[in-house]
Amino acid sequence: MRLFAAVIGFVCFAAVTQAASTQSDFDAALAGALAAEKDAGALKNQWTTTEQALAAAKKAAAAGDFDAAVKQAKLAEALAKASIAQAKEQDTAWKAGVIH
Amino acid sequence: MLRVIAVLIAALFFAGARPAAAADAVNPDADFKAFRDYFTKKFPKVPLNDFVNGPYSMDAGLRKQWEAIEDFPPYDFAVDRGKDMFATPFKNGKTYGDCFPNKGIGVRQDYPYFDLKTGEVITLELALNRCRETNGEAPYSYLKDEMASLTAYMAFTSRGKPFDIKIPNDPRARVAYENGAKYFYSQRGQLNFSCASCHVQSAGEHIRTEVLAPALGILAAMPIYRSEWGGMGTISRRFVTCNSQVRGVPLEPQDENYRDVEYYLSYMANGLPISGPGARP
Amino acid sequence: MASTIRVRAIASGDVTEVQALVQHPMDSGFVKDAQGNLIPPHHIEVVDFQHAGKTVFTALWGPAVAKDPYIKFSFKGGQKGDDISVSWVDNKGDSDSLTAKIS
Amino acid sequence: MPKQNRPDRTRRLILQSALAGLVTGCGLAWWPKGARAADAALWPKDAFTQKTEADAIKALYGKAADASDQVKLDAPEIAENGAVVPIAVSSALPNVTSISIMVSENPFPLAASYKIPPGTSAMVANRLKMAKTSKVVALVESDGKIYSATKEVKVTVGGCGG
Repeated sequence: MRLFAAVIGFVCFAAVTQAASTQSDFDAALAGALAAEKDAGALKNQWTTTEQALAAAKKAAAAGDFDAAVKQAKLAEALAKASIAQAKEQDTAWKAGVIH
Repeated sequence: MLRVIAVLIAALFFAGARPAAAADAVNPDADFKAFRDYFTKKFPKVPLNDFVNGPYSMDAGLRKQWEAIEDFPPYDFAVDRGKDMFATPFKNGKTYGDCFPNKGIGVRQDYPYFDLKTGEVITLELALNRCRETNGEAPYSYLKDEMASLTAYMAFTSRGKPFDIKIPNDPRARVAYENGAKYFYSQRGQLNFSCASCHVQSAGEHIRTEVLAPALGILAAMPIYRSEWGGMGTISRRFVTCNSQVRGVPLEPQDENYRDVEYYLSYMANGLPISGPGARP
Repeated sequence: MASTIRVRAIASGDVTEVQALVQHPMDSGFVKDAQGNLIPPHHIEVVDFQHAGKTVFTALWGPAVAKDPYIKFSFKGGQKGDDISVSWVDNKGDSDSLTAKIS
Repeated sequence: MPKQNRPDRTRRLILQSALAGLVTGCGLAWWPKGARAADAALWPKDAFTQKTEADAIKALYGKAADASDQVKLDAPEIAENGAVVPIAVSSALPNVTSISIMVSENPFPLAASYKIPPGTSAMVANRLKMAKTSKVVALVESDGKIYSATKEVKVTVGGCGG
């Protein structure tokens, strides 16, 4: 649980960082996000919010707004990583919730 | 941002609200007893067999509206359609009944079962589509429409029969059961809720006007006509909806994990009567 | 095609209780589809119930009647075995009818 | 009240539905000679398209309604879902010729109106959609006068959403 809270904290942090960006910044950010989301998919633990951020990133990039696109792609990557951390934590932590 | 913080708070809240924990291996018999004890102690006024009526077993105002709707329930159309479908042969002359014990009548309570030949959990919905494919027909969507009509009819012919789910003495069956329990208790989605967060720890509590259904017997009323959906939905639809509501990307209907969680929940409901099809808010 | 109408009419003494359920979308005209376009209103306007050649009940419905609408009423004079006829017409001119026996 | 146990209820449901099957099974596809089919011309379009309850009552009856404890309105305190709210109206008033139901906060308040010929009981049950928390008004026409009863029904899951 603590680990998970820390990851969530990271998501908060990641969401507020941003800088002026280009197409190649976006390509790199998107590649990172897609790789993380693919890993989450292998664990069958994707989040709908990751998918939404990815869609928003692509939409912003298509409109030429690379600042927004990079920001959304980074958010997607952070969310995907949080979902991976959740899956890994729950792999054993679920037992704590079982009714005994 | 606010959303993320809300999730953090929710996560901490649920960490504190869990029942007493123990990390022992899964034991179906002990699980069954503990699960039942938990709900009967939490809701001492609800008769055991009434748990299959979900939210209506624990809220008088909702129950009255439900009884008014049960006077002439909207799922009647699905039951009749399912009956017609059962009576209509496939192109090869076979029928649904040919794929099931007792021609498919009054057998709902035996599903899902663990198939020792293929080493997997077979749900009623999966069995129906496999029946179609075996007979050269295209499978149906698992979520509603035809599939819900078929299961509505099969549940209707099984009303009152107690769930009779068996875990054969085979390590693969044990693995499927444990995987089902794992899926049920694992927190998922950005909201970081497990199935149990809502239907065990918070069962009986209100979310807006809805009352969260207790996990005990929750599948007995399936398929259901949900006012929120404006139509029928299957067990597959229920699982898919649950996952999206906590902001998790749902799995494919009849994914192994969904079948295993259905196996786990149905085993927990052993002895409780089939009440489907049902009507829900 | 199966009828869109279900009727259950039960005589008890000299009173017959009638319940009916009609399969109909009853689109209000205020709900949007997946593409964000308003779904135009599509609802039953009139339901007529007849017994022994006489209208015993008329329902006039707006778009605020729930999907797959339900109605219950009762009238005097029906006997077990009598016919009860139901017919509806909607705002697009679609209609259906059914005659059932009082039980 | 919720004391029924499931087996009893189950039997009741099976019985009812078997009966329904019987009744509809006996249903005939033909329409009896001489019987009129539902006539769309009966639909009071003007009343159903008024935006306020007062205007709808006026369009429907040409006069205002008086509150009366002789009108019984059965509606839930809290609707389980605004898409399907069971509402019943009955009255012991004499010579009732119609019953109507308004949902004040709906875009068009008039939801349903029922004609009650002589010999038909002054009782109706139906299921309505409610967009949000609203007053529900039952109107009963008796001896040419209009009587009403009002109840507030809370809705948090509106019947207008998808």
